[in-house]
Amino acid sequence: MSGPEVILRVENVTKRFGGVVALNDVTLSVGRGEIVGLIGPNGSGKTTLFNCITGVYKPDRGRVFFMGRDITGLQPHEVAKLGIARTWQKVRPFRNLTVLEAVTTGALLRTDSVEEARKTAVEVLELIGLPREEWGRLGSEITLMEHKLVDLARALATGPQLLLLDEIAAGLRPHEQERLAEVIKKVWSDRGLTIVVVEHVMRFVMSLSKRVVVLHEGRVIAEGPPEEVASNPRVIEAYLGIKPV
Amino acid sequence: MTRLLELRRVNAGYGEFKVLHDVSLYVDKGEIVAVVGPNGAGKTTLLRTIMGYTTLYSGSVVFKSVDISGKRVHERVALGLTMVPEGRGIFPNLTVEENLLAGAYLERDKSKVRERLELVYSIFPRLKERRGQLAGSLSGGEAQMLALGRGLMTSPMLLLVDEMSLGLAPKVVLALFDLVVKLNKEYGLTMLVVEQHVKNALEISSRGYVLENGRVVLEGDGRSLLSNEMLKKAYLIY
Amino acid sequence: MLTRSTLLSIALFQAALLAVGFLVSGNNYYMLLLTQVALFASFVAAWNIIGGLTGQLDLASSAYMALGGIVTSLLWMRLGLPPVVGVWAGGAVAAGLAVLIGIPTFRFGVREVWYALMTASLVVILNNLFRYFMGPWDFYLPNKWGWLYLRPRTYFELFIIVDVVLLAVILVNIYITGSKIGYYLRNIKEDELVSEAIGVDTRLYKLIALAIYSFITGAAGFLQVVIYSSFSYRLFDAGLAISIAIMGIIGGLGSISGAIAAAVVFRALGEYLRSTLGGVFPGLDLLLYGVALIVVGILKPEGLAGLFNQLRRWWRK
Amino acid sequence: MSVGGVLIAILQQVMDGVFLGLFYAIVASGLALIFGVMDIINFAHGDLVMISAYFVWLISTYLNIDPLLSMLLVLPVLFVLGLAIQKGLINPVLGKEPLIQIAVTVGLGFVLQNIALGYFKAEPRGYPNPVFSEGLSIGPFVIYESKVLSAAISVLVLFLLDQFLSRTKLGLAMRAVTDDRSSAMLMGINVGRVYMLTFAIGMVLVGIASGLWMEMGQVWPYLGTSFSLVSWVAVALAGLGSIRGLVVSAVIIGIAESMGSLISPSVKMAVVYLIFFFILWFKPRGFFAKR
Amino acid sequence: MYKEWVGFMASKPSRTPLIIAIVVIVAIVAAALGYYIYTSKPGPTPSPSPTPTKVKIEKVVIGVVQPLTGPYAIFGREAVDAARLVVDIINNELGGVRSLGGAKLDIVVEDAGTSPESARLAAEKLISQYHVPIIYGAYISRFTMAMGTVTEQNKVILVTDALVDDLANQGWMYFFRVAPRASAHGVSAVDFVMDMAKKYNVTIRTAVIINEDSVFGTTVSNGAHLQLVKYGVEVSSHITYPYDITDMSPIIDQIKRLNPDIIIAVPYFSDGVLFAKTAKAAGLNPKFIAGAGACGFTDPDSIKAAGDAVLYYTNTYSYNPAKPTEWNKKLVSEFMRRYGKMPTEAAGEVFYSFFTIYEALEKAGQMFPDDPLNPDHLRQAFLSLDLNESNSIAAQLYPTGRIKFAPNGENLYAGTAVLQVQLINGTLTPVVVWPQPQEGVQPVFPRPGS
Ligand SMILES: Nc1ncnc2c1ncn2[C@@H]1O[C@H](COP(=O)(O)OP(=O)(O)OP(=O)(O)O)[C@@H](O)[C@H]1O
Ligand SMILES: Nc1ncnc2c1ncn2[C@@H]1O[C@H](COP(=O)(O)OP(=O)(O)OP(=O)(O)O)[C@@H](O)[C@H]1O
Ligand SMILES: CC(C)C[C@H](N)C(=O)O
Ligand SMILES: [Mg+2]
Ligand SMILES: [Mg+2]
Repeated sequence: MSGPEVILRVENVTKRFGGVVALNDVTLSVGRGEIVGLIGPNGSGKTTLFNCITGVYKPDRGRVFFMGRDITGLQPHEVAKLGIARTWQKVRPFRNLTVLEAVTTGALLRTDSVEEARKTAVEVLELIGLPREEWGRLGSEITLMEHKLVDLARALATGPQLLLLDEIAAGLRPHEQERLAEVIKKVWSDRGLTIVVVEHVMRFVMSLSKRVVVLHEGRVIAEGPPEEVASNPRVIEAYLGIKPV
Repeated sequence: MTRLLELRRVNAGYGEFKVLHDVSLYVDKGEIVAVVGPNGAGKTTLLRTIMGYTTLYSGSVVFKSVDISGKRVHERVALGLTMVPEGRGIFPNLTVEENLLAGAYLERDKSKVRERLELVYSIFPRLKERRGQLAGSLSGGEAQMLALGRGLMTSPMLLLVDEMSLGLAPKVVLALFDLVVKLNKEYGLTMLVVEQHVKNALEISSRGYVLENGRVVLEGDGRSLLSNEMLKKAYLIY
Repeated sequence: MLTRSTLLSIALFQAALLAVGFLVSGNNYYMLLLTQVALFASFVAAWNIIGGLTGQLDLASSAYMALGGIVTSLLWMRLGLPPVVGVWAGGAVAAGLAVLIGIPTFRFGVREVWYALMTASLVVILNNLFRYFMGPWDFYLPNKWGWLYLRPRTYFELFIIVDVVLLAVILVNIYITGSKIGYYLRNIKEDELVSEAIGVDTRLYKLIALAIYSFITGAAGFLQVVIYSSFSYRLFDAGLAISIAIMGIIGGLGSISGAIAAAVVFRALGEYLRSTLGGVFPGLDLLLYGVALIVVGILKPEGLAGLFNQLRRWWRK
Repeated sequence: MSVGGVLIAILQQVMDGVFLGLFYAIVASGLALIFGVMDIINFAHGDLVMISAYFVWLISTYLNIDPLLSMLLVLPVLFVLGLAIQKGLINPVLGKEPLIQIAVTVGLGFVLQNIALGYFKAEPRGYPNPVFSEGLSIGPFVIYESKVLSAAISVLVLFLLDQFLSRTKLGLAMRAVTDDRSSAMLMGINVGRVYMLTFAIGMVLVGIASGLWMEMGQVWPYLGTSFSLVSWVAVALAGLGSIRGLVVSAVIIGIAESMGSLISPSVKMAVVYLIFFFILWFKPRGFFAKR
Repeated sequence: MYKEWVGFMASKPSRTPLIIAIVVIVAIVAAALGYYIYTSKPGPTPSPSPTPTKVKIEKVVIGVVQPLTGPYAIFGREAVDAARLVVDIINNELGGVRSLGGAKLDIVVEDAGTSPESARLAAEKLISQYHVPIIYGAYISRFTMAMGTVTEQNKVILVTDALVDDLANQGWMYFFRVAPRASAHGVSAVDFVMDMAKKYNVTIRTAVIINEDSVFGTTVSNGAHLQLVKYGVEVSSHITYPYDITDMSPIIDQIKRLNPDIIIAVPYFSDGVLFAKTAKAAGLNPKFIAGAGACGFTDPDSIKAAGDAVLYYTNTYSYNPAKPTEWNKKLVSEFMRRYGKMPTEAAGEVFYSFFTIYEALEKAGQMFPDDPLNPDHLRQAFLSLDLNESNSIAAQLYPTGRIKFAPNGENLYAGTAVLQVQLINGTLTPVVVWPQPQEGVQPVFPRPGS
């Protein structure tokens, strides 16, 4: 790939679960500073791809490179330390930590001082716009959707280079999504992040990303600028149903 | 039309933490009713209150003219009420098919169970492909389909769905709305849905409620809500 | 200011403990009991690090205690190393074993009940192995007394030693809780996968918690030997390990004050029941103890810490 | 000893181990069911076996009938007792921290042990002449009637249990409840009733195990401690809720224990638990774990 | 609390060490102060009931520490029952300790619990709270060992019913044991078997020893092992196992393959029954099976549980319930009347130990009328005893009929009886067969059909 420096490269990655081939020889690259949309029908392998990149799963075949370094098979915490952060599609709620504590823990990746980490956490929470009165709440008292925002904050607090967002906007009202998109753009430009967004809400994906990759049954079936992909007949057939508004 | 469900000045919440304030609403037989509102407004709490999961401080929940406020969850289900929960609540260690069969737990007639199973499989062919897989390993969208399918297996008179189209591919969402209309028309299924696709939801609903901070701030029939300027602005209905 | 209040409560606790110590210093029975209670509380407080903070159901407390105690004693008896030095080695051996077992255990992701059962089995394994190699005999500590051997002549002095240990364990607990380790441990308790994804080396941190806990337990183990004046393979006692863990939970997971309160209350209650009822209605004491466990477990599952919080809230009102 | 002698020794020990293992399987089955369905960490399991064994003994000596017969009379009692324990003690701690459950069940264990101690005294009690008390010598081998019997009953009961769980609606409901309690309610499953039934059925399994035990041994207030940990290990090795796995893992334990006896019966449990360690390291969730 | 600490750590890190230091210093100062106060006041030597001269002693309180809970409770509870009986007899029929002006005996019972720790606490409590001059207990050797350090330090007489040899080798001054020590049990069992073999002309070449693996079981079996070696019998295997074993078949099968002439077994209780039942099922039938200190073979309750599986098994006994002396008959029948069962060893040991204490008190009253309960006086009284069946009740109750203490507190004339389970009038009954068979009884040797 020409153009900007490649920060993430997935090469011929295959992942099987029993008989199910979740990823089938997937190859793709992400340039530094990009926001890439990753879309595809349910079960097409998007989350699995994230899991393979972040070390939750080890690919059966293929390699993953991050900033030129082969990270295939590294432990998730090693991957995180290198600078890849993620959010979770299936919300993994915490119960006995407060919002602030949870985010602070994320920030402790880059510092040993709790105090410093807390400052970072406060910054990130303010940036995301989670109201202050929520910060002291325990995980068991906030809604499932709010967890997603905390998840995002926590990921950001780890000070990543690459951020993988798995359906972060699902379940939010349209105007909340709009606001979230603004936040993400702001973080992206402020910190020079690279972001991969998985989302079924087309407006959200389209408004964020300059480039969209489409997965279908574990393969990349289309790639390109949003409008182009959206009018690709294969994508419409497999995924969109009709052209999005 | 007969009144199927009615909430009268309901105050409810979790332990000491009150979430719903004086909420009244009703659902008539054959209706599709939508509930919309921002995050944390209490939509989930509302549905959970109808099912009997929360603490009810005052007010009453009436289903088929029976006050069910004191009834336990499974008793409410036996009366013909069920919910597709937020976060899906599928049984991760059961196979897809076992999940669906669990949905038909109260049905004694085996042939009816088969029939419904076929119906669900025809709606979500993906589930049929995955019928032997443990539900815990499904993708997000597949799990959502399973949760909906399982709700249908219960064959309720009134189905409550929380975040119905959450995580589903656009194509599936479109199909789903068609399906809901179809189920409503052909099988007379009454539904109360919490939905983030406000526009689509209101379009297919006969009526809608807007919930904010645990209170009903707006209610009306689908069309009129859709054209409500305030709502348009707040919820970005395009 | 809150911090100062916590410090104040530690100081108060210390003062109260010492005061009780003086009051009963004339009565060997109470003195010995007080010492046993304080030592037990130290074990519970050490357990809090792995169980309360990290959420690992560790049931091997007595294994580390026994190992440390026996190693210290043997170093003394065989090599003449005075226990003041020996306890560090005892702690180190206990921690070494814990880590040795912890590495594969955490590496392969053994968790929850499985971890609990493995640790419970560890006690039995060590019990059997020591039984095999040292026979059923009790080995008596040499007839030497003095601070050098952590074996003073009076119960009061022994109590002071135990009290210092208890204070140290409390401070370690508090230090960890407020530090990065504490944050990580609590996060691990919530969700290991998420912790990994935000860069927590979960295995490493679990090992750290395990090492600290087993080191303290192992080092303090010698004091248990001192109280018995002898050691044998029976020090590896699965029942004791379970009751230490139970005290941790009854106290309210992660709450150090609760853990200590539980240890004190239940240990003293147990002894009270044994000594008042044991001779009259045999078994009634343990029966009541069982009932107490059930009642606390059912009615106050957040433990004594929950009760404390409630009281505090009520006080503030 | 000659090579043949060694071979015979090993064969005999393996055989003993298999029988022992199958007996352990039935002892652990109640625990497996209760843990599998309700996710309750029950540390009083052995003590429940103990209490039940006392019931068997009482009836056996009172009516002077074989323990296996009195076991049948005891089962309904245990069923009811199971309902009561579930309602009173287990229900309040469902879904709580595992250690809370441990605390409560250890408490229950203490209570049971000391009730037994107070009521039956500490002397071991046994039925002197059970019907199946003979042994069969085949060549150099010995086969014990009571063990063959307990193995056969164990296999049969476990087979039925497995079928019950995988084939029947109630079995499905039980598994659903394990997975997600609040969703199960949405299927119209009366979760409370399923739990009570589960515990009661678990107690019936306990009753069967205790009947088989009384055919071979005696009961005393602390009998439970001999069974608790080993039952747990069997269940853990098997992996959650897998009855077939339970049989396999219990047999492994039985063989390990029997072979360990050759080294020294005093350390046989160390052999068992060491094997448990190694297996868990490589199969952290047990042999047949689904999760 | 957690948050408080975060705040503390985060906002004022520099002060942490300071404050901790202050707390530590306060604690240390307080401790030092306390220690000073503590040591500067008169030493807290808890004197055993100071008995000023000429003051009449109303009663003598004897502390009894026995395991009343836990796996050994069976023995402890019987011992306590027996102690109550003996004390009543001494007080009511003998009129108390005559040389002390008819002072009554009283007992305070403490549960030894389930660990040495609690046994030790129990002893401390008896001494601190009740100032007892004498403690009896605690059946389990390790518990007794823990108690011994306490009684020794406080100069309280410890009369024990724990049998392990080591107890007498601690150099304790105030320690006495009437009962036969553990290794004597093992020796007796072997002596008995070899005695019989000679009498009935049976050759014995090989033996297997099997014992539960406690200190007691091991000591007994070691005694037997050495004695077998002395007789030139080959010990083909010496197997140990935990007392709470639930499956004997691997062991029995092993023994069967070894096919020894005799088995010397030192089981605990239920394992003894399990052994007998399994051996029977396996058709294990050596020439003889002799128990040593094996409660599980001959106790009435185990016979009830084992049925005819234990027929012809023998056991060495610290006590001879069939001893045909007047006082023994009386105690056995009184015990049966009160508690509805035969006294076993635990009770028997109490019988003769308590009467020995009684004799010692009488002696102390005669020797030191001014201060009879002084520990050193008591000790001398114990050491001066020389009891036989004609001059004492205690000796009438003791298997060998003689009691005299060596300086280490061990009874010089310790010995056991051997009981055998025989079928008498259709019921399985333990009868004494050795050293002298009881009236109308003959030992059965070797096992019929072997
Ligand atoms: N652990 C697993 N075991 C078995 N099959 C799995 C596992 N994880 C994922 N799968 C299967 O792999 C396929 C890809 O799943 P994945 O979660 O990556 O999909 P996705 O693209 O994220 O879908 P969605 O948009 O619905 O979240 C699915 O069909 C799923 O059922
Ligand atoms: N278990 C609980 N305990 C205490 N408070 C809770 C609990 N669950 C939810 N809440 C609180 O109740 C309020 C309403 O939550 P609810 O889940 O009903 O909102 P919602 O409208 O469904 O939001 P979302 O769109 O995020 O799902 C929130 O403020 C939340 O913090
Ligand atoms: C259990 C008994 C056999 C114990 C024995 N009396 C001992 O001295 O330890
Ligand atoms: Mg996904
Ligand atoms: Mg919601």
